[in-house]
Amino acid sequence: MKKIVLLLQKLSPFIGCLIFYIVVTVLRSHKIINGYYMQVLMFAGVNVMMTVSLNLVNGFTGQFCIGHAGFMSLGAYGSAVVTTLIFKGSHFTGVAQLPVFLLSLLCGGTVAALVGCLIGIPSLRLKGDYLAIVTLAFGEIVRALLRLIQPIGGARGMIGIPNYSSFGRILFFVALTLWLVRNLIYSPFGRAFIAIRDNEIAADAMGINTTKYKILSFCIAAFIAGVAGGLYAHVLCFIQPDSFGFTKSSDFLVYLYAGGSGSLTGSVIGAVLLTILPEMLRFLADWRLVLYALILVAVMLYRSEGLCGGKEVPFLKVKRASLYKEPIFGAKKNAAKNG
Amino acid sequence: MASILQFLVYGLQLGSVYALLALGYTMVYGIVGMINTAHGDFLMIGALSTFFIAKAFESINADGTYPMLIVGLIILISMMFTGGIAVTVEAIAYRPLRYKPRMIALITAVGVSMFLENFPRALPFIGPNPRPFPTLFINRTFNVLGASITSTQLIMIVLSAVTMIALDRFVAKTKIGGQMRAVSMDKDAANLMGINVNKVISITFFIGGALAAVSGICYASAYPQVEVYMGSWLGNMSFVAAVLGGIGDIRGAMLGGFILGIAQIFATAINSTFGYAVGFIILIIILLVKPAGIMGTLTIEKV
Amino acid sequence: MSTILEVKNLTIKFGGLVAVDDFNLDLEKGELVAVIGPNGAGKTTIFNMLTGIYRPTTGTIKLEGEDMVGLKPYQFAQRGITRTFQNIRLFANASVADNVKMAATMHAKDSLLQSFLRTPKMVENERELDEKVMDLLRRLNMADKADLLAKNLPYGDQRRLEIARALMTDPKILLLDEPVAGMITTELEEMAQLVVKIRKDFNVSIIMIEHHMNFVMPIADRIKVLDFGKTIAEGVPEVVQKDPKVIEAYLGGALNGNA
Amino acid sequence: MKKLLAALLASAMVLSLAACGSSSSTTSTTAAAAAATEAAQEAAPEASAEPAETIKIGFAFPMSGTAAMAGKYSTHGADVLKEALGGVIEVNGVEHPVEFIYADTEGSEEKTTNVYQKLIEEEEVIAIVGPDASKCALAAGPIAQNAGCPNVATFATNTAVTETGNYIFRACFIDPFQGSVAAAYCEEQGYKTACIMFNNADAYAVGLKDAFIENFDGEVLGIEEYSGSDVKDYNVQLTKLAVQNPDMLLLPNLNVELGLQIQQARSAGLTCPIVCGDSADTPDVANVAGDAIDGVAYVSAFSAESTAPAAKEFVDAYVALYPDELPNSNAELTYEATKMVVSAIQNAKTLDRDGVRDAIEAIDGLELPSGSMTMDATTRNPIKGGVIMQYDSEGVTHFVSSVNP
Repeated sequence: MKKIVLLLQKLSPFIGCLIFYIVVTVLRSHKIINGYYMQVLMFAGVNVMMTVSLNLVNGFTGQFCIGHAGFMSLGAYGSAVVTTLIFKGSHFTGVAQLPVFLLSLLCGGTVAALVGCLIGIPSLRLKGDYLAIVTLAFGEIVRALLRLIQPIGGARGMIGIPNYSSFGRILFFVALTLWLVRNLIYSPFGRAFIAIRDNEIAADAMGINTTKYKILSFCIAAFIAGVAGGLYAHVLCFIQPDSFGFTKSSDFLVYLYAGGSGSLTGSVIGAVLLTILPEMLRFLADWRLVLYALILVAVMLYRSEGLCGGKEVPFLKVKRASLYKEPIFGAKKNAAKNG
Repeated sequence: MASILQFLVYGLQLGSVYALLALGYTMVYGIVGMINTAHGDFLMIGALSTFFIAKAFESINADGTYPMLIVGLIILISMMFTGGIAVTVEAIAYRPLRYKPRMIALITAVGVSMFLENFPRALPFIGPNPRPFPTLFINRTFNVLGASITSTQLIMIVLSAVTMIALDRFVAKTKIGGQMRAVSMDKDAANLMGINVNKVISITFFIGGALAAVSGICYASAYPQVEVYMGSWLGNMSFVAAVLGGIGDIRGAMLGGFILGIAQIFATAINSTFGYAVGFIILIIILLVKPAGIMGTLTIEKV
Repeated sequence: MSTILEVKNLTIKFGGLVAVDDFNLDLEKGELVAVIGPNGAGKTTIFNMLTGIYRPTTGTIKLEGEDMVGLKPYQFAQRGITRTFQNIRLFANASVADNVKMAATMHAKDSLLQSFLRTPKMVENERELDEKVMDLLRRLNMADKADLLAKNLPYGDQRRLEIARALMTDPKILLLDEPVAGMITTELEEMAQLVVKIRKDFNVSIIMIEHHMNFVMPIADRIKVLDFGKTIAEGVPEVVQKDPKVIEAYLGGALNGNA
Repeated sequence: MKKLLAALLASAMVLSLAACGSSSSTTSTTAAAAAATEAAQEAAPEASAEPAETIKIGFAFPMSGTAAMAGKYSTHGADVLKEALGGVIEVNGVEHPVEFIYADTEGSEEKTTNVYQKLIEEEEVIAIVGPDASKCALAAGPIAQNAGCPNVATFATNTAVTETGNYIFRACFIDPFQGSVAAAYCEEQGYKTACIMFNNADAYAVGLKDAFIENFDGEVLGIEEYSGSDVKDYNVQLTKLAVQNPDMLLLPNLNVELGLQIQQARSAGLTCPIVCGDSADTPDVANVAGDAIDGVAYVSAFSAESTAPAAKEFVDAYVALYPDELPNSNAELTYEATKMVVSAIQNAKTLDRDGVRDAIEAIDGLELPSGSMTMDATTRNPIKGGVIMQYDSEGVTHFVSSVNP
């Protein structure tokens, strides 16, 4: 019994997303929710991934990245190139589709991660606002260069991207992201990130190679953002460089801090609620964004630690290992092997 | 040679807009410690209010130009108005967050910025249309060594330099300037010393807003078009300029603004295709060489 | 006994100011040396050089024969010199247990992939680490506070947590920067016992900065006295205490007061 | 605290689901449409025993964001027709109430896809008019295509827009046509050399520029670029072009940028004629450019001084509704697109999306402000001639010539 509870706890992001998926699918099959809500939920899913990855850099490692959409654009283009240009003309159906899609997401993520490492390097020398400006400049440079590359459409954008991202697939990647990032946060790597955030000098003095971990944090965040960008490209079926400007980056900052930085729950709540909110305000026509802005300011004034106040829901937490009364799955076996 | 000089004039023109806006940005940052992303929108409010105030004075407008006195009055009213908006914004949206992490204030500022842009846009009598900005300054063109420079450009460049010096002296010499420096160092200690911190910060925002109005008027005189979204990107660029110069440093903001403006113009002049990207590459290089900005000194945390 | 740390002619200049002038120290294995001196004498600066935060202008630092000058702070820690901070530098938003665990980062065996997947092996490592941490906290009488946030601890406990965290790196040499600063008399006694215990149990050499003569005298093997960056006296506590130069420069001033 | 959080999370879920549930009355869209058709057909002979089915037309425009001006004019253009219809469309003698549903795209592709889903799935519109930008049309087009909802884009000039599928039409020129009109006009005027300054971040500008270069027989002396409409300093580019001393300057850019560009071009010493795309057909451009607007020519489909009844009717109705402004190209194209949809609804064999689609494709000789329009059934682009218009010193436009390359 206890083992089952532990297993559930271990895989909670997947279980949560699975339940959500089943609920949505049932509602959808009964026509209670329509394609419009599916579309919004898909963007919400992409935004959750973006916000969680930004959280890794800004919330957990204490760096200050304001050009996150740049990584997203690299991922979007990277994966779209694979599905649209390399496997051109053969829009895969059925079984062949998934591997191609996964490959493309991997490519998108890798491109973004490589550049993410590159951007991590200035973070060795620059702190706070100065680093922020470099990430902003980076986002603009990426955008400017994408406009000039003709094979991927230049300013006119890339058309004919196959519609490979489905709600289920996006939800799976959201679950995967939450699971991986949660695991990472409760590992030596995550602790190193948090140590750097809380006190860089002390972290350094305790033997943590701050340089290495900061770059790593940028790299992982960029990879996730790249995958999210790939999913985004395959929802929208059309991408163009100007979609990934500073406005987009600042959207993710808003989701992150309105939800509560340093908390995965906050990222999920912030991204989902604030993606849905402008859609819910559509009845206001011209005054929609005015009210959205007022709500945002009000949220920050009345819950300035973010909607979930930097806390974590229990199922996104990992308890201290020794609090478990008995060894976790397979641990005994392993321990025996080591012995 | 003449064209290089001409480009320099353009660079100074663009740079002076950045510089004027960055001055207010950096002052607010230096004293309150927050990144006020809505600062660019104060510029828009300054320009837009000037448009409407000038319209109200239209009857005095003889043969397309306003008398000097009226121009002064228009600018003054616009500065007061924008300053007032800035003070109101601070009192409502920023003051309750003063002791919270600065990222919180930043996000609030994003919301404020969105409000300041969308509210006038939704108002039927303002709306999204671009409007021609009235001619406030006499426009004459001078020829200097083959390069032409207009009186508007001269006014802008001189104005930004004068404002920078005035602001620098103001903060360094006056009583209220001294209080500002005290507040910037330690709000609590300043409070204990009998300084009314709220008042000092209000004044800071008022000056910041008024400066934004001046830069808005300059910008709109040089590029005579006003619309509700004109400030958002300029605000970002002036933040970049302020950081480039060393954020919190008044002289640095000025220098950062001019360097950014000139760099962008020359990058465009050399190759307009890559100009935009090159401007940012120059920025990154400068920051890697001077990690605390041009005028900023790297503060080493005491261990 | 063998020399573990060899510091020779350590000098650092900030601009024209010589903050530390020709500091020498041969630290024996298991020895406890105290560095005392009035404020501004350059004591913390020495620690900063011994942990790589500052690079000395001239001089050498040799840990078991290896030259350490030019290494980064984390490399000092990885090679076995760790410190506590005078102005407490805990990871404030992490729990007590996590604070200690963070110091074990460099010993972590898990790869990135293992951490991402939280493999059974990784979980087992975590459990071992957790037990090690709890054991350490128990020895420092902090086990019951393991899940509190560091920033919510009382002052004395924060100091002890700093020591616990430093010990978690498995140091050969522990540098204690004013471990009893701001503590009341009853706590002094406790801390003195703790330092003695640590030295014995963890088999470390200790260099300690402290103003508090009452605290230093009974437990230090040797004392070095600094004034204006220069070493003015050195020796066993009893000798140093009677040195006229020391009394003039230091004891005469600071000891009259609280220190 | 944990309970509070759980409650918060739960309420968030409920909130989002409740929002989703608000449309619980909807049934399958095609089924509904089919049912509606049957109902309409049966009801027709008995002459409205029940109130006729409401027809909804969806509109997707940027009402906020930097393109908000286009959205404003577009809604005004649609309003003119709405006013003219008086709330009803007569189909086969039955008066159906008609509803225009405006939705804000913010000028973003992502939001446009949301808007399309909302209009198609939730509002169950019979057709969508808009959006005004190619990028939005390209992203949202597949949604309309897959749902089988006819879509008439207003200002989406990129050739690829209607290639999405047989449900996607447009009311405007395509880039290549406009480019060739501009090129033909320039040759007609005897311009031998040209310079171009364009926005390399904008698809419309890039498209027009490419089409012009392809069709222009003279020599292009210099091309200068800028990125985005954020910074409005074009002095450097224009100064460099002025040195080339060309016969003409092409500015294929967005209307929010053109006013300043024309002004700066004149003060940078470019005295040559200036030619623009149809985006220049906006009173605000003349307004901002001031005296510099004199002589600026642009490609258009529509002339406000046209004496054709359809054109006069439109302009009069527009000015009557919005006394403070004149219609621009956004307003005019939206009016035309809406008119196409409305006429298709009236002529549709069956009153459903497919019927409307077929009727749009079959449009032949529809009288629109820009003249008689026929839909090219293969490309789903309108077949209409281009005209060249010119501003005079007062900022009033005049017809120059009709060009059909």
